[in-house]
Amino acid sequence: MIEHLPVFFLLTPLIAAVILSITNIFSKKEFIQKIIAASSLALPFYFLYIVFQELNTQTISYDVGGWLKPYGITMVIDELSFILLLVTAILGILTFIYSIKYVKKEVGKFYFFFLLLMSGLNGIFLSGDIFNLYIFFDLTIICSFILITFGEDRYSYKGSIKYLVLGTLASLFFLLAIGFIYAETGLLNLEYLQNSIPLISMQAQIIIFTLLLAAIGIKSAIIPFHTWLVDAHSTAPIPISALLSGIIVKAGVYLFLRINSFGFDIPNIKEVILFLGAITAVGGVVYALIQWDIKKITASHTISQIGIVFIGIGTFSTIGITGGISHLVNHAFFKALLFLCAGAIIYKTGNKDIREHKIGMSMPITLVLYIVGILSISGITPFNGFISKTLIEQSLNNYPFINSMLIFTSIGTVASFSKIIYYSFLKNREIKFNNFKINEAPLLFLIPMIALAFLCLFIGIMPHVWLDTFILPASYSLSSFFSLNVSFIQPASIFKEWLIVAVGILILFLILRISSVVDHIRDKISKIKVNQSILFMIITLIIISLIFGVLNY
Amino acid sequence: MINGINIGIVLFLIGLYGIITNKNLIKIIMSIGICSNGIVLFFISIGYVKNAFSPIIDSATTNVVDPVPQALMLTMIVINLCDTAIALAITVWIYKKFGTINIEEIT
Amino acid sequence: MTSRIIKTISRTIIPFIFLFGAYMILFGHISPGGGFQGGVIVSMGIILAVVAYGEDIIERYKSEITLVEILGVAFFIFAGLIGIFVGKSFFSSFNAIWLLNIIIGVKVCSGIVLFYMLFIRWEYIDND
Amino acid sequence: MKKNMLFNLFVLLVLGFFGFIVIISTQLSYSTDLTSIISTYYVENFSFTGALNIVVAILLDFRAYDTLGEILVIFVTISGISLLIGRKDDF
Repeated sequence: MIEHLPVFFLLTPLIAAVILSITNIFSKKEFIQKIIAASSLALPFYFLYIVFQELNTQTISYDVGGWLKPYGITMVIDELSFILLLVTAILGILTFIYSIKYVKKEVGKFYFFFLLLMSGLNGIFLSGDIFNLYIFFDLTIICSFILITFGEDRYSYKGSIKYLVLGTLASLFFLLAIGFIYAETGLLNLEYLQNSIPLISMQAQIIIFTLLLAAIGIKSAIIPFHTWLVDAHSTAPIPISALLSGIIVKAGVYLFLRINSFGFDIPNIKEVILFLGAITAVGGVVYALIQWDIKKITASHTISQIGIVFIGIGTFSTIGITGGISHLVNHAFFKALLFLCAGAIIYKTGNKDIREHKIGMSMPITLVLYIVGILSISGITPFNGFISKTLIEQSLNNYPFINSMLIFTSIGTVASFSKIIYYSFLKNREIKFNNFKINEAPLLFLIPMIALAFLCLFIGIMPHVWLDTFILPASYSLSSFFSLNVSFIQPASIFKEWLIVAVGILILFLILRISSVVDHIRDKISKIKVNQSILFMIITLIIISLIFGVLNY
Repeated sequence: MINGINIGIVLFLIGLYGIITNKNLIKIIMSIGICSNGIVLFFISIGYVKNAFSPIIDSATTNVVDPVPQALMLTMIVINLCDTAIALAITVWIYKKFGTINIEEIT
Repeated sequence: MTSRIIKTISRTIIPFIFLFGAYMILFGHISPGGGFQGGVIVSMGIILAVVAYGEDIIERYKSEITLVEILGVAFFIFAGLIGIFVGKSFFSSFNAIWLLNIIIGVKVCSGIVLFYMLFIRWEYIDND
Repeated sequence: MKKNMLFNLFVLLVLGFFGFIVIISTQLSYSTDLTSIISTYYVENFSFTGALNIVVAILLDFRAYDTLGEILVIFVTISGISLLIGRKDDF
């Protein structure tokens, strides 16, 4: 049975979903549905344990239907898929625990789509065939369209339809790229494409890469392609926001890592990816600084963190890719933590606007956990964000401009999250400090938050354990072997981090002074429409292909 | 130069033009349909082989067109049908909630 | 919507549509056709009947059609698992493409009928 | 109205240029024989599956896993639409 493990990753949530949909017809007992869903989400940890032992010796590869490798569809679990499957399993079970208390209406249907979403994500990370990737991408985004509409207000429909138009467009661009790949090479298997992509003509390579970049850009919200993200992520229900920001956006990065290993031999590719990453990192922060909605601020930071991941991967060096993958994982944890804490705050106060929260000290555990999340996302020393940021900064030694952009991103991150802390927790004139009542979030909210905060701290305190077991094998499988000796805890870098925090708080006060200008900018940005952004995307694609030199040959 | 492959790409771009210039959500969904039809034509033309038969073999001939793009497109058509159906269902809700399906007036 | 002409013509034409769809499903593996195409054709016949005679004739079978649709998925997964039970791999070939065709035909047919029924019921609710 | 026309013309030019780049730089045309490795394999070995229609053989045997994904997509969509239609208008 052990050799069939990849299939069971896919089938466990799937069979649970089918059973759930049958029980939905006959009975409305939510208790049974919760037990079925929870057991099917817990079972993959056992499979992951077995896979982890197997991976020491070889990459697991499974030919579906018994047809050999380039002919049939192959399921592959290598180190990179393993780490993403692990993150999917962890976030899946934690957001499920959160949603037991959070989701009130249409519970059975919610769990049904949740399980199929998990199944689709597992399918993406298992797949070794490029058309199969398309199908599971589409399964995932269709589940997310529906899950977004479970949100609190009518704007969730708006976010859903924006995501739908752009996500479908991304799928179509991806299909066009698959068509060109098939026409040029006659292959669909990812592993075999690594050998045959470098053989085709340069112009065709550039066109394929540009079309794939369009698909990846929309799926993972690189800046000219990002317009759907803030609406969709901020209007979804909280557990789904955490999953969307934690994993589904990462599926685009995963696709980028996979096609990266095809070995496209294109001039200027490194500079283009680095520039896109830098723009994304800075733009997401600027977007976050002008918002007042706690979920919109958190969602905008997804854009900027994805930019940092792309900066790391765009250096195409081992240390950069290690930093990128590790930031991908760390971002999944701390962004899920931030979203879940925001959900607890919204659950208690019933308001998304940070100026109206007035929590004071009534939610001490949530405050502590939120500060852990903020310190992680800002990259302060004993938390997990600093590990990956240190790695990415070290890979950028030859690019001082990009490095300065990264520092600016850190400052903006600190500033926008200090705004949340200041307005929601500290600025509280009505309730006196000594007569507050403790009004903490329910226990089922706190368990996943504490678990995620523990993960953030654990990775930060013992970086080498985490990096050596999970991250480094993944990055070695993508690039040539290169020993990594980075000393993480240095006094100079700690001083730099706290300097960034100080500058960030200063910038925050500066921005609060000029709040009329900020309101003006926010009005301007909110006027950008979907169709204009699509036009801008196409112009960007043309410019990128011209920079690659598509007409030079 | 004028063959099914390039016509497919052009059809895809016509659909993209429709997505960019239209403001009515139903028209945008129809334009996505045009895009996907362009991709179907593109794929089927990739697999076309001159002077070959359809890939249903009852004699010993092996001179057939490429069956793989056709199979892929059968899958893709159904997936696109599902996308369109979800889009229409959400559009009905948009109309109920906002009273309009003009994408610029949904605020 | 329903008129005498539509009723008469659809009464004549629907059996042939069903026959053609069934032929496409059952002979899909040796002739042009297949499960998807046949399923869509059969569902078109059902939708024509609904258009001609009103949706009351199909409305009461809605939960049965949903169940058929779910069971189609379950059977397809089970057909894949047979490969594991006999010691080969997932979805391994067991020379029964006609069986998979029938499963997919039933599934696609019930799916498209459900699409149509759900959307038309929505319109019906709004008009009240 | 004038501004709208200008915008549409600009869109047309941009998309035309994009299509020009894509078509010029790939220059695909109809092939004269079957070159793909996988489709050659399928054409030679389809008789193992018990079907004469190669497209159906690919859909349901060689690449049946894709079909599983496709069926799941239909499944999700039908459940989603029945959810959206049955939903009460309560906010």
